Amino acid sequence: MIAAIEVEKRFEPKIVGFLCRWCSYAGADLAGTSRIKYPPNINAIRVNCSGRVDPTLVLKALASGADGVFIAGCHPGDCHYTNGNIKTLRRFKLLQKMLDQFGIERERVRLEWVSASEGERYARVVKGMTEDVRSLGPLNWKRTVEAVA
Amino acid sequence: MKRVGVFVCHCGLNIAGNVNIKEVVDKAGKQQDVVFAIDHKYLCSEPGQALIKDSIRQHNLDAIVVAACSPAMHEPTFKTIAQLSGLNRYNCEIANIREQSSWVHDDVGEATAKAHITVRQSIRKVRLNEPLQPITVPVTRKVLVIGGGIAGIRAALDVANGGYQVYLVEKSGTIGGRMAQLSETFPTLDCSTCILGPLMVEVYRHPNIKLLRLSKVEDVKGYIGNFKVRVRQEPAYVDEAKCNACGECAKACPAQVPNEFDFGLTWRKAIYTPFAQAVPPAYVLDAKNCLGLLPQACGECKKACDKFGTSCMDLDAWPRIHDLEVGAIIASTGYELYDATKLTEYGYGIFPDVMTSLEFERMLSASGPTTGEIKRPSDGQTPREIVFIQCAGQREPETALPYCSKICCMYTARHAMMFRHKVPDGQAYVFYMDIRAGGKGYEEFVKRCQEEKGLLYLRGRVAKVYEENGKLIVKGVDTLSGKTVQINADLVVLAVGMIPSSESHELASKLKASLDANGFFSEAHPKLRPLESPTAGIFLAGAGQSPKDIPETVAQASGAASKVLGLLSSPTLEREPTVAQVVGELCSGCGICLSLCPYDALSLNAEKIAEVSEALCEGCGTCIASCPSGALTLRNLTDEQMVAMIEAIVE
Amino acid sequence: MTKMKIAFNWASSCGGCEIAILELGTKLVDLANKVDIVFWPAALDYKYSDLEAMADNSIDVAFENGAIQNSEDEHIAKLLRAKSKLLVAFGACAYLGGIPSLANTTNRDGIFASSYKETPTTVNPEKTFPQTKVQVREGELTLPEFYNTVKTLDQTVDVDYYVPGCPPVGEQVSKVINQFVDGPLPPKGAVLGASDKSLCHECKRIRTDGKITKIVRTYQTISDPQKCLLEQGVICMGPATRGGCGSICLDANAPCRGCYGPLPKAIDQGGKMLSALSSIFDAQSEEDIQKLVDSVPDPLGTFYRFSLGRSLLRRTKP
Amino acid sequence: MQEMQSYLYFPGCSLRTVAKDFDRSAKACARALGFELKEMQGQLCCGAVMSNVDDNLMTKAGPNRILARAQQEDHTLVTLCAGCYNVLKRTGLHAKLASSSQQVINAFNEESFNGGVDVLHFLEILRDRVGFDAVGKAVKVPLKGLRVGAYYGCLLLRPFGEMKFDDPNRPSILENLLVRLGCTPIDYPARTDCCGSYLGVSSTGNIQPLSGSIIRSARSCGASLLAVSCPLCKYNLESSQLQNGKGPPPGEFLPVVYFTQLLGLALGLHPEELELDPRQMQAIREAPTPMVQG
Repeated sequence: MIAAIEVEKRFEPKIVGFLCRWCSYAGADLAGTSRIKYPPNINAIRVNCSGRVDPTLVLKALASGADGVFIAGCHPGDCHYTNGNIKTLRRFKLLQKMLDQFGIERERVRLEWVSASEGERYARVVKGMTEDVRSLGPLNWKRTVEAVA
Repeated sequence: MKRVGVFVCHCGLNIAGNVNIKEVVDKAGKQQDVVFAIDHKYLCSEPGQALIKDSIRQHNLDAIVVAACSPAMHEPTFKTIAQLSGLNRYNCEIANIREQSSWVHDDVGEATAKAHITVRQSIRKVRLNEPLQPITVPVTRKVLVIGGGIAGIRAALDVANGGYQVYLVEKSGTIGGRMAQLSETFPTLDCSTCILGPLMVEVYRHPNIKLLRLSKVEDVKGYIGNFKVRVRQEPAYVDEAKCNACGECAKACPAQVPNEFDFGLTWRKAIYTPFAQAVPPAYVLDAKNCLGLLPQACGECKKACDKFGTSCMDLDAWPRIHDLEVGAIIASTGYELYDATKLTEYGYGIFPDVMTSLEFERMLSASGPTTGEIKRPSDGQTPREIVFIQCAGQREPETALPYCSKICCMYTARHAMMFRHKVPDGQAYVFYMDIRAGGKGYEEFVKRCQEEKGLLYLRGRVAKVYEENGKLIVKGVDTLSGKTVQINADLVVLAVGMIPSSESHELASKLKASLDANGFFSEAHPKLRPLESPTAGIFLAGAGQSPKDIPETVAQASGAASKVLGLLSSPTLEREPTVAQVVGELCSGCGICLSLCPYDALSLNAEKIAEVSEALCEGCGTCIASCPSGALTLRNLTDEQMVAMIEAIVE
Repeated sequence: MTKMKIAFNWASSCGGCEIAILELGTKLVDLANKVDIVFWPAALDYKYSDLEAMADNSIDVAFENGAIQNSEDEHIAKLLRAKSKLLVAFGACAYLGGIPSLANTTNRDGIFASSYKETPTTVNPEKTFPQTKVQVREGELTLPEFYNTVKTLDQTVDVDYYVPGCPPVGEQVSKVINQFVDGPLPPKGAVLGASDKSLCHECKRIRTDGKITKIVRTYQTISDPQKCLLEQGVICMGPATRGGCGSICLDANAPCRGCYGPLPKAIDQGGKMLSALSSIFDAQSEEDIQKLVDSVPDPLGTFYRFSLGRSLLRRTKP
Repeated sequence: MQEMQSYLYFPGCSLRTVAKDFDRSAKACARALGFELKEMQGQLCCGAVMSNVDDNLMTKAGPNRILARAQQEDHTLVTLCAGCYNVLKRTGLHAKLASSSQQVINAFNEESFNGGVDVLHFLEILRDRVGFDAVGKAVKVPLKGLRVGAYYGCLLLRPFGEMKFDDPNRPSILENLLVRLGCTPIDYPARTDCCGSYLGVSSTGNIQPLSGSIIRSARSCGASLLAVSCPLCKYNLESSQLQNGKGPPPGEFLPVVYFTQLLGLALGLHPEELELDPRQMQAIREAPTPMVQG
């Protein structure tokens, strides 16, 4: 029974994160100053606005071996650049539809709104996404392509 | 090919305590183009900065990566030291291994591994950074102050005295704000209006201050140094300049309206002046409660004004739009009280003799509904037994406000003392959780009250208040004696918490200034930049940023003002050059980017090639993401660099 | 002076690229004065044995069109590479995978199933499927092995130059061949016979920076030949596609499908087009955005019609 | 006719023993209102309020089992006893959080319970599913003029953050029901005071100041009857009125009934079916305008 509770060596997903500087990166920093713990699987790239995140870069990350991609921006209406996050949403929605066709699970590519005051939420979202991707297992796209050559 | 140096900070044990510094340094040293890597206990310290400086010289580095706290903390510090050491400041990158590594992961191995990747990322990026020069833009040397409470008044005066034009926007008919409603102030028991009044007049007379009452900020465009603000001013229907406040109009007005200044404890007319010392000293017609303007139904006020007064009224007045250009904005929007009817255990709104502290404040005031006498709203009798409940709906994350409003301990003590002075044979009880009297003379003041005769402090909370044959039964607990107590009171006063002004959310999104979890304006940094919003050019003063008392508010207002004066002291301002850029030979003029720019910084030139106006571009990068030919790029955050960082993470 | 030796070959392609060369018509005769065509199975009777017989590097320039979809394609590609000084990926299929690489949305079994079983026009009661080997009375018959994933030429062998287009347009073809004859040649890996700017640059239609309020398919509308097709809701790959084709599709009031491939600095043609298109959606709320997204039929097939083989992801997850 | 709507139901220990009347009257009312309380399989002790402690997971095993089993049958579970309601509802919420301690509990129970069953109180069924107005329409014998004091106690309402059942300080759900039955609900301050809970069993002496003051408060406000939804409250409120076992003169005794019993009367059910004892019936009949037969 105890064995059922213990967790054995797990797969650790590699997730590329794009955090907008004004809300989500600040939120992540707040999680830090508040010492809220979360899994280390997401490494963040700081961008001024989630609107900088070109879907091509998401594809690039997946193709180069990421198990997931995490994009976070300000809540709609709070964007530092008026509505950059809405443009992100437009691109993301269409990308999602196309990734479905590629057979890449939706849990692997996520867009979340995290404000500068939501350190706790940031930690929760990261935890959730890490667990989701973990349970999906590795994506390892290069091998996927070669496997069916 | 660059010579990159990597500097890893211990930050005492903040980083070193949970990250294996040696490992991070060693691995960084093995990265391509890295010629030097070293660690230090405190890189931000003088010796730490000296280390960076010397190493740059010794190893003639032409780019550095500083692995330390979040760039939000010390990026400017380290960029400056890089510059002082002869590097271009944009050849310095920060790797955040504290807030996003050592502080958030339990396992040293995990935190170290992540820190290494973060450093690797920054190395890959800095290798591709290009040297940049800041962009210089002119500064509009005018200031907008939003909110005419004590914070706005102090800030406006300080900036105006500094010699710059100030627009002071106030939503109501007069400046003065909450402080004007107060009777006395702690701990000196100064008469509030006596110390506020003169300041209000000074604002009114100041040549550098343009006061816009009945006004609201409608739209904010632009950026630090160059904001374009649209303000909508509702008509007062009274010419401020001409009105001599004779009051004939109000005498003639047939419409009775509950007076919000006294929280409905008194009546006013539809045309009124909020209080005697109101500034501007002119009447206001409140169109909502007027019997009718369009079409004119009554017009008695105007008749009276033309007959006895200065004929200063124009009932056909229209709202005015002011388009202002300012270089800086000070948000001093103040506070409101938490809705006490939500605190059902106290029965506010059900029992007339349960009131909020601000209502009690008005009752204490000589200009208030009872001209300073303390009377029960229900029957006008003088209360003998009075109960003050501190922390009403505060420090209660589950049901009401999670935070402490900071000032209630003090004003409650003052209220209790004033009650004892006005009702010598009365008995006052104060329920408190603990006394927070940090401040000059505060503790002494509270002690004085606690030692007053007929004034009993009870440490504990009140469970419920209910009415039983004419008395308010207050059931609570005294945690010192460990007994439940019941007091049959005549009057109950709730120290309800402060919440940010109801407009602040709307205003914040116009200013693009972020709010904290409780709706107060966030500061750029709680310790290092408490007077500014994270959004450049927006400054903060008063209770709109967090609950605070008058001295603190005034201090913050003057502080914000001096920040603004510093900003305006030079006619130009340097902006980050990390903006969008077009590679002409790649652009096909497809025009996809044009409609995306929130700042209209993009246009097509004669050759059908896109152009970026660097003065307008804020560097958000949304145009870059949309450019199908890769002709648009963001300085020092190019696609090439993004890809390099992505690969640094996944490899 | 000895004439330059050139070769043409086709792998998995429709043959359109061969027609593009034949379209040179009389120019071919002038060409014959400058070059010797030493191998061209589609036009003249050459056998693979002829190619095998040639000495290594004996061909000056070989033009290979078509994608690599089976063992025969691969074998000949390698052979041609060995025999030629310069190998040119000619046309969208060799360069980008082209239409054949849309097969990467499925695999061999999927393709066999639809071609030899499912399509309504198929009559195959014996359920016969292609075999690499089969014994008959006369002996053993073989077929090339059919691959699961279509590759571009340069994913198979080293390629020196690329010529985009499905097919490459006539005057570009002669220009390119002349470039090889007369020089000078750009550095290895260059794309020849195309512009470095997108089709929009040579497009004569008028674009106000209008946004996309709806998506329509070509059969659902008669579009205004003066106006930008995107603004009319027709998905035109022009912004994300090299020019140089002379915008012949647009002149026929048909949208660009993207056959000239990605722009020099674009990481991925499909991704770039997806971003450009969605960026100018005229929608603010999540609901409105979703509506527009739903109205985009088959994003993968639309944005990667010609370039899936060379895209970042290259194929779908099986 | 179409099959009768039925709700999965957990009575709990008291309703099997000291509070049979609560159980029976509720089932009768349900039938009269056109639905059925269907008892769940494999009932256990809910662990009473002991299960709400967070420092001893073992106490949570029981309620988790109950909900895990209920989950097999339906996605809502109805309770009557305020205690069971409090425990089970909070157990469900705890499970939804999927915390590490929940994993331990599940592992111990060898179940995988994730809070997939909503715990509802009978009152919530009446208010949100049947609708109080519909109940009002079904009333055959309005209890005209019957001055009833609704007594809530604590378990229905607190902790508010989790129960979200009604305003913890000024609840109204019982009053809203009583009005529909024709009663005159009495507002009295002690409606939500503590009855003394288990002290009623362990140290009866402490019950007087607690339950006693509730009775006094209700009577002083003119209640001729108390309506409750918790067997323990009922026990305390009644025993506090008995001096050393013997009852006081009938006049002074303030009878305590379950709200379901009043509901039953109003719906025209027979007092015996509702297990109302003579003293309670007397109090009801002696109300200003008695209109109840039997």
